Amino acid sequence: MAAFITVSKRPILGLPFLLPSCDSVSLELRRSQSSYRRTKQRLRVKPDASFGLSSDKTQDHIIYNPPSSSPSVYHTPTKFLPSDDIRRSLRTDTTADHLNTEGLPSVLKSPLGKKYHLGPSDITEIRKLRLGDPITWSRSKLAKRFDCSPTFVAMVCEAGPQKKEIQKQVLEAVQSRWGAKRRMAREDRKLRKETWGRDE
Amino acid sequence: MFSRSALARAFALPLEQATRQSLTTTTFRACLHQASTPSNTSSEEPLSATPRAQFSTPTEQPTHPTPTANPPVTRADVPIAKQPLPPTFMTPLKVSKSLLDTLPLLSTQKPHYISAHLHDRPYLLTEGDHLRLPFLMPKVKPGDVLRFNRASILGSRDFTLKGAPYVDERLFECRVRVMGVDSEPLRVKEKTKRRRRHVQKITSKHRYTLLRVMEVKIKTVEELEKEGEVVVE
Amino acid sequence: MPLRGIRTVTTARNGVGAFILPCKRLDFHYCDWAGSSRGMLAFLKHALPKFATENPQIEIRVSPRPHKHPIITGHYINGREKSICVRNLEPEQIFVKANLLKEASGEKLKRTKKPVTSINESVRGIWSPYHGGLKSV
Amino acid sequence: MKRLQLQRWSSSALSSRARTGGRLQRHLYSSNRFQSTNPTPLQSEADQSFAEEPSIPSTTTPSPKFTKYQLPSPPIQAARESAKLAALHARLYLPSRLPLETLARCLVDPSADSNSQFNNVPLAVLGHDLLTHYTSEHLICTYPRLPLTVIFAAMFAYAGPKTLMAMAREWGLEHAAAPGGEVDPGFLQFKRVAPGTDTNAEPLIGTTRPNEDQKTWRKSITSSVVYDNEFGDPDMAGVPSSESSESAIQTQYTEGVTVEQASASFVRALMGAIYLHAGRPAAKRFFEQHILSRHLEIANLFSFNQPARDLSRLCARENYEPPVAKIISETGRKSRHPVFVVGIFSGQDKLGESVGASLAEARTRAAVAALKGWYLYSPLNVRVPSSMEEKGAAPWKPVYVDLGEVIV
Repeated sequence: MAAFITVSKRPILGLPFLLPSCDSVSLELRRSQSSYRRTKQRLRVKPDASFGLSSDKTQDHIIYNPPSSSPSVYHTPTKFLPSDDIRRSLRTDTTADHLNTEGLPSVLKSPLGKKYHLGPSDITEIRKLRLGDPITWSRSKLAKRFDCSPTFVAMVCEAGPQKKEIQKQVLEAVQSRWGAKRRMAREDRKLRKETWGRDE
Repeated sequence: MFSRSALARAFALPLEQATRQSLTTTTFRACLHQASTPSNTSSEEPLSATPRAQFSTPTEQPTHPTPTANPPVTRADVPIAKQPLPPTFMTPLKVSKSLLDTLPLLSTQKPHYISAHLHDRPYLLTEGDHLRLPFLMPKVKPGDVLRFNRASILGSRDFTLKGAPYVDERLFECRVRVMGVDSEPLRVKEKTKRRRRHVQKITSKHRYTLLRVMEVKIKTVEELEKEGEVVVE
Repeated sequence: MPLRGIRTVTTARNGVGAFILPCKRLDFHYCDWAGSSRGMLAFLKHALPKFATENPQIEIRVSPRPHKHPIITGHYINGREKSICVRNLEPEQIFVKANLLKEASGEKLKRTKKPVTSINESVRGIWSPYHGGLKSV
Repeated sequence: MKRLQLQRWSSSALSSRARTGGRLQRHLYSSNRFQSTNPTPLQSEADQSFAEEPSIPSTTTPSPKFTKYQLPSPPIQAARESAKLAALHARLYLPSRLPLETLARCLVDPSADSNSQFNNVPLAVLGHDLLTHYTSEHLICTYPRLPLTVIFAAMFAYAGPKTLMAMAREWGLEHAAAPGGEVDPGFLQFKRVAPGTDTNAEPLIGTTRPNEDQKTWRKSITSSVVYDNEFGDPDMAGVPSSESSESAIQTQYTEGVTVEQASASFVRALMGAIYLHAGRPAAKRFFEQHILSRHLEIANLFSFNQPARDLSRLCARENYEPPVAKIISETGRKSRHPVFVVGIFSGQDKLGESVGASLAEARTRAAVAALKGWYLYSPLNVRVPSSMEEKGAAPWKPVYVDLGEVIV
């Protein structure tokens, strides 16, 4: 679908101060003009040319002009449409965004690769170590030794009750040193995080 | 204005494409259909405000005798673009092939908006919007249903149906309901003349019609086929 | 619980489905003795029955208000009310005033500049500089 | 203090209780009533019998003068004389087959009149079932993938008591200060709760859930399908009536109800009355025009806890490639106001996209957008099963049924 090639009403040559390399002498020789308003006016983004009247068309016609805005949740991604939905076939060619997904950087620093290399014997080993000597074998140490993530260690086993008690006391000791400002800032951060899931 | 029920039926029919071509430079007049049939008691249609003027699909209209026999009442002081035009459907709707191909893309993508024109003024509307016209619409009562039949743009998120300059009214349906009459607070303008110790106070208090958009719908290809459209290049 | 539903209330859109006339009650007050009520008395005797039958959705109350000017008060579904003093008016003028109260929305009079108010989400979204084709200024 | 204490000059002239004040008022009083849409409605035989059935007096009637003040709710004859009632009937465009007497009965809450032959409980039960049936079928057919908690929330938004109270207010319904036989039947008759009563602390007894006394037990969402009502609240109604629950309900009624409960029961009773008098199509139309036409932004009902985990489970269930978050564009990474646009991709396809002030926020929001994209799928040309009840309906095509929500 052809979006119309826009012909700007003002050619760029009419805006000498917007050109990168401009002949300053010729500008100084010109009559002075109050330029702030004009500059603002010319820098203002004009409405898309597809919204103007197209004089070459004599019939009603449909154009494809996706908006410059973040996508709406009410428009189901094509991958999520059921196979018998008619929109799946309609959306094939024209409306696919040609985004080069390969070149985009990932959010996470290290690529997320799951290895699934630990067996049941390893897991019993982890449990035994953690229950036996929780001070030495912390989550990070276990993770390093078994080459897995600390989250996986937490999923597999729980710390013993004494270790939990110690950890609780440490946390209380740390929190007791917080003042009102830090406490409030922490609470605010927590509340802000909750709004992410509500998409506010 | 055209009067009442006799003409209402004939004028419910929008203007045809052929005359549109010739009239492009001269007449494009917004049609404000309102037929004030006497409000009968709603015995057959309870649970709803009696729609006193409601036109559904225009093709269901019978073959009216000669719509051109009723020339539009033109007034010299009103610009030609703002005058209403009795629509005439002598020929079926003509749509281009490309429009038919892309119409499913537009009609399956909801919601829709419409840039409806009334007295040559555009209003960007979606379903459920509240519209306060900048004038008092005559001869309407609260509860009436009007159909807007002049639009320059209809669209969804990604697609836009553009008219040249107006979309044929058989391609869409936009209905609004009259909610009542509102007025602005009293305005007082103080006028003074020189060397005259007198202040003249001019007051004005305009009244406006309130509308509510009931539906904005773009017809699908199947509905157009049912109404008998003609595909042209 | 991984996902919770948030409880809200739907917003009314009077007129989209059913239409409820905003004016729910009209009070007519008159005085038997005073001369400023003469037009009101004539209106109540002759025009009010017809007005009432034409507008069955409005409750009509008539009551005396001795030694005062006649007034009409409209009560609206948003809880507000509007009063108009109709002293020394002719029955036809009172009819116009009653019609005005009938058609009013009940809202406080405000000067608005935008004709359209919408509670819908924007169809094409809110413009953002990070989306769409970049424009070369 | 009952409605006897009227506003001084605005007693309803058209009602029978009007004091004969001036000449004009007498004149009006002697003339016909103009406020009823149809003073003699065309009633079928069945309707008449229905309307007259409750009028069988249970007690002896010595004289109407005395009984009027002794009755707990307005007598049936008063319905014809109330201007308020007739105006309400006309304002809602109710069918003329629905008589004013039934409308008056809809306005009597059980807290005002505990006799179920005169109050709106039977109608409200029917109306509540109809409302929730139509709402749930609309929600499930329009958004077949909605998770259950969101369906509960949407049901509450469409047909919950708060919405019904708002509707009753928008219909111009007024409340009686206290119920009684002498009150205009156009008012909503209910007994108010005493001031200072804690409305939230309700004793949850007599619900259908077993082991209801165990407050600390976890209540799963699946069990709420079975035991709870249509809004996900503890169900009080479905219990087989026993001695204790009966007495509990009785005490609840004598204690009074809130405006919200009374208004909601009125709207439900009206729905049931329309169904009984005018039939199923009229009830369906009433529902569509008054409830379905209201505005609800259904995407705002979701509250995710761990959207990224849910999304990866979803992709694993549907055999998609695992989702990967990638930065589409960004600005001001080292500044005070960074903006990141992060998209979630599964293979080559973009599932969701969002903007955030940190990478974690943008990623979470993008996952929420992707999940909403999944859950808010809506098929084209939605039809509900009850549309088959119309005459000349097209043959039924099965609607889309989803596997269900993601279980983590």
